[in-house]
Amino acid sequence: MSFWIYTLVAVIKIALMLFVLLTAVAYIVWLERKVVGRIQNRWGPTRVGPFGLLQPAADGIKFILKEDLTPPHVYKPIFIAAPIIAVVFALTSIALIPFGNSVHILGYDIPLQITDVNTGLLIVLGITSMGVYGIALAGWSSNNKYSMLGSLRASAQMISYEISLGLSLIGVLVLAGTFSLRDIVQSQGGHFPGYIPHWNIFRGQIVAFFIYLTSAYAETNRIPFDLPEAETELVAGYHTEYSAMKFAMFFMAEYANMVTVACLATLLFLGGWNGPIFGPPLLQVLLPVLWFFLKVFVFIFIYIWVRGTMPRFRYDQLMAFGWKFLLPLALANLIITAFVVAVRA
Amino acid sequence: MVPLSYYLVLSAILFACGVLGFLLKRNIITIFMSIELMLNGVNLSFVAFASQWHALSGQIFVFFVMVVAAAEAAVGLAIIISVYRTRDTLNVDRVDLLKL
Amino acid sequence: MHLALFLVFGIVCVAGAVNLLIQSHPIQSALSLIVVMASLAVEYLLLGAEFVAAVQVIVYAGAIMVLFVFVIMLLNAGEEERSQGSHIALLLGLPSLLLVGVLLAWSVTHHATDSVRVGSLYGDPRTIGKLLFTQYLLPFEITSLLILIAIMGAVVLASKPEVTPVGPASGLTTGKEK
Amino acid sequence: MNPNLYLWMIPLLPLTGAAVNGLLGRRFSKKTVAGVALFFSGTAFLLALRVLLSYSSLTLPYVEPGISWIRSGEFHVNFAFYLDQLSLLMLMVVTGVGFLIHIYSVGYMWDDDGFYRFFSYLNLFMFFMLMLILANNYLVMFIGWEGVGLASYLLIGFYFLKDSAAAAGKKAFITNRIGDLGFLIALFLMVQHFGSLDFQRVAAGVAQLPAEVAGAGVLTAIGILLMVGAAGKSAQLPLYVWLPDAMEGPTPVSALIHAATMVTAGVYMVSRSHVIFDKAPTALLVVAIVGTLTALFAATIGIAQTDIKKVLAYSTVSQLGYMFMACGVAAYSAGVFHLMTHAFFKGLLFLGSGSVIHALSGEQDMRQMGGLRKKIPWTFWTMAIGTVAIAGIWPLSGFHSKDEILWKAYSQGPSKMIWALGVLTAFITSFYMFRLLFMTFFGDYRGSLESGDQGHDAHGPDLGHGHGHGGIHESPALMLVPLVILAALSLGGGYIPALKFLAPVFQTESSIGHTSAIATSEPALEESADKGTERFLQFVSVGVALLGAFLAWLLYLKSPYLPAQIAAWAGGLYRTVSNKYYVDEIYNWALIVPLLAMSRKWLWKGVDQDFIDTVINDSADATADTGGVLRRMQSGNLRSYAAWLTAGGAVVLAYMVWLGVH
Repeated sequence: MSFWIYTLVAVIKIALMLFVLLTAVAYIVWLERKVVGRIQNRWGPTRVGPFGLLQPAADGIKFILKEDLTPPHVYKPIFIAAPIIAVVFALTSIALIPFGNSVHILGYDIPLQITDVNTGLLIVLGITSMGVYGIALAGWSSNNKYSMLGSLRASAQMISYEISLGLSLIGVLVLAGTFSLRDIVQSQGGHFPGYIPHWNIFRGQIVAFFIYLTSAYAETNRIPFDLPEAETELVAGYHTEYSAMKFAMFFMAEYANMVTVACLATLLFLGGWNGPIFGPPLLQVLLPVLWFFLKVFVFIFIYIWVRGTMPRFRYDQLMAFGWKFLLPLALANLIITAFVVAVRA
Repeated sequence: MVPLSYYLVLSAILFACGVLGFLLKRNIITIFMSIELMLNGVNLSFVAFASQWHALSGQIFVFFVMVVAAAEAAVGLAIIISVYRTRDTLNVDRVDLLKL
Repeated sequence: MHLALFLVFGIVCVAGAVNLLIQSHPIQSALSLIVVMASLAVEYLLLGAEFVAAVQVIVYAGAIMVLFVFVIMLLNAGEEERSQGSHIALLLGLPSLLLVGVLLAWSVTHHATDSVRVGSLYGDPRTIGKLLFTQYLLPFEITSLLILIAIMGAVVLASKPEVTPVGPASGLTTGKEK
Repeated sequence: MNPNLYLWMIPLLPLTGAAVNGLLGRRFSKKTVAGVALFFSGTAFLLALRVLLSYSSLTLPYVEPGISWIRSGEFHVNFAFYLDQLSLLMLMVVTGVGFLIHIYSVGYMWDDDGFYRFFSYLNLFMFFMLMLILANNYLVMFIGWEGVGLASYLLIGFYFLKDSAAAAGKKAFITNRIGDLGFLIALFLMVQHFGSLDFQRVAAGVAQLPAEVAGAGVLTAIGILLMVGAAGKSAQLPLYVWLPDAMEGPTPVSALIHAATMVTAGVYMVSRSHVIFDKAPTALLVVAIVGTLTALFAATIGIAQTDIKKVLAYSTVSQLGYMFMACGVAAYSAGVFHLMTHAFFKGLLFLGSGSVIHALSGEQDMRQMGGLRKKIPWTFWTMAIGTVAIAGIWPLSGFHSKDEILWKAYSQGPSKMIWALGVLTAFITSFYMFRLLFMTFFGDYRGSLESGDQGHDAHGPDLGHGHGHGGIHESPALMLVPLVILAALSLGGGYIPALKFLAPVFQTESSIGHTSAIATSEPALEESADKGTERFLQFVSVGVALLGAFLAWLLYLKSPYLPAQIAAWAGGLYRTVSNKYYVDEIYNWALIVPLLAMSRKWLWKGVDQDFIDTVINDSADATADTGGVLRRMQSGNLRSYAAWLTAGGAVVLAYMVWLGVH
């Protein structure tokens, strides 16, 4: 493929990917409010459109139209930069995630992935670790005690859980033997006798899966670990001073992170787009993508479900749990998997 | 094709900026950061030479530099915090009392 | 193509470094340092050292600089005082700066070493990992020990002393009250 | 085989005596102190006597090996004892006269408060003198040599409350030390050339060397240096100044040390090392010249002295000059013979003068005496015998020994001049001795003591020594007995066959036959054809002695006013002579003043003050200054540290680049 065609395909893929991601983000918000509502025995948004389906659009318009004020005593340059940083890093990590097998159109074999880098997982980790700056700077630049305290707690929490996240992934890497996400998914094809698919979750990585899940919740500041913007204690945490559009950006960054983490989970543990494929060639192309989205939806549902039921951690419990329980567990899991692989090899 | 000397010049510039920051700046943390900058300059030349002489040991060495930098940053910042606690200032010129 | 990329990120790098000097508030210089490190990661990629680039981003930009930003926020010291220090620095500094510049220019023009084939040395994680855990095992173990000691040192130094400190401690603490 | 002579017992006894008296004397009563001193010196004398009596069964020289002292490489020295005729004779003189003087001093020092101290010093002196005589090698002799010097210092300075006594003690010790320096250098040369200091080894070593007729050479050097040592100890010309001042000590001390024993140590040492001198004629010539000149010089001073002990001191110096003249002409046996006789009559004269002073309760100036003949007859008669003996008049011992020396000087001496000066000195000696006798004992009493006992004469106060009990009276028996014995010895001393007794000691050298006129051995000389000339010379010397006596009688008895006239007429000459030719003043001016000035101006001010102090102070300042400079660097300013750090780094970098380029 010549250079130009490659760029054209890339642009199309990027546009498609962004559109899907942003609408997904919006509708996850809607889904979350509906499910939490149902959990709390109430309906959730129903007014705007059938079953409240247009609620996200309404919110979006609200955020755009509201007055976006920047308080005078803030540290202006960084106050504005913080949400941008948060959103940028949240969205870039989506680029590396393969959501389907390759497709033949007009004789070209186009992989359903924006870019395939052989150290893909590493770069995703890098980008998530850079995401901390958005929140840290936001809290600090808005120059008030609550947001400052919130941002300190958020950055401390994210750094500590990043380590256990990384360690839990290594188990999968040891099995897959490569950093490239596409290869990891392909290594999970096929199935054991008795129709148990080769997903990593069944190949001894069950513990790693749960470690990954908990540290993912901490990474995205979701309910059990959403201390930074805990309404009851720190008003709104690090984005107290932010209004309309900037606030929306933080919101978007958070949910984008959730989607990324969910995709990663499916890729690494639930075998990505692997699933029973049957029917005509067009269907065979679409089914893997369908399987992938189905699994992602399961994860997001679990997210919302946990949000509705779990109480919030106290801060020192949170840190102690991260360092004293999760980290050793991840190390143990790593050692066992390495041991097993070494024995089998 | 990028000639090696370009990389060396770049690392030299980084190193020079690090040295200048080390000498001119008055805030202890900024001095600390300029040291990190110097280390990064050195890392760049390491990797450049590694790729020129086809020896991976250059890159390995970058890891060790990073580890040391991390350790140094940790301890250094701890010291800065304790200095701030006792002297209530981060200005280097103020911190010149030769006794505790 | 590579030259273009190199020049772009080289310039970004130098700009970040100079910005670190110029800025008066430490947070600004911290951010400019992060920019420098990110652009350096790209430079490493240009040189084919992928693993090093990734680690640079994760460890340097992601962890160490977060530590710096963290401490800057914690101490909240504010702007650097502009002391009208002695002009000796200028008298001494400028000529030496010029000298270094001339030296660099001379070395670039005269000693144009052979060019570097980008990607010629492929520093992928597998080979680096193998090398690291065989030939460089001893330094690896020693650095791990070093890190351990650094952690302990940091904890001891930064922990809040039982007796109230001499100066008025800043209101904010790391939350780990004893 | 020689019976065990217990030679080491002889010196040990006086040492124990000195220790007992010295340490416990304070608690003893005077009687016990005297008893202890006499007992130990007496037993030493008896042991010496036992050795003499068993002389016939001895085969001399007899060496008694003692404990080893120094053993470094092949140079060995041990405390061994050596006995031959010469040391036996000296042993008899020292122990005999020493014992007599002990008895005498018990009486003389009875009223003195430092009684026990005096006797412990006296015994100590006896110990060192015996060590000196009985030593088997020069180093042990040197111990005795030094010890004797020490004892003389202690005894001269006995009345230490008197400044003049203390100064005299110091003077004696220092002059002796100057002499000892020569002696030491001689010892060093001997060790270097002969590898040992034993008398036999040295003699054997010398035997192999050729006679140094040309004058230069090792033996001459050793000889002259030994002579310097002897001059220091036996008060010869250049270093005699300490002896007249030594009269500050109590009289028995002068008698024992400055007449009989210590001063003769030099003569003994020269005769003991006759082997060296025989091979070095020039050294021998030096000895002769020094001896003769000292004899004449001291005699002339003796004429003008008024203090009785000073006269005797100068007469001792001149008699010692005689002995060295004898040694100078290689008549060692004659010298030693004269030494013995001199010990007798000079000891007698000193003790006599002691009893005279005792009688006049401290009066020493002859001009205050006169006509004591009737008052102290015993002292008078014994001193008369002594005077006649020293003058050298025929039957007494003085004549025999002095005449023997003059004859040897005439026959063996390098030139007749020595004999002529010898005769002249003999004339002057008899003159001043009879002058002393007539002024003290004849004529009428010029003193003030006679008019009852109003305390001793103010003039010439002798602090510890005046006993104003009653007018002029004869000394107690305890003092007179030694006088009588010594008088008897002076009478009969001449007939002791010393010459034949000593012949074997000096026998060896004559058989070697050195070239000068002294080639013939002494016994061979007796049968020489010119017996007649010897007889003639004897008449000449007796005549001269009688002439001196007559002149003294003429001047001091017949017409006492004459001496004053002569003194006035002589004027300047008389004054210089009576002032001892101003020798002390010359020494003071020539040596002492410049020495003090040099040390004060140059050494103290120049070297110590300017050089050493400034060096130390400057280095201290230098370090302080550099410290100051460095201190400024440790200012605590972190950024200056950073600057220095970078500068250092830059320098290292530049050096690396420069290294790389070359």
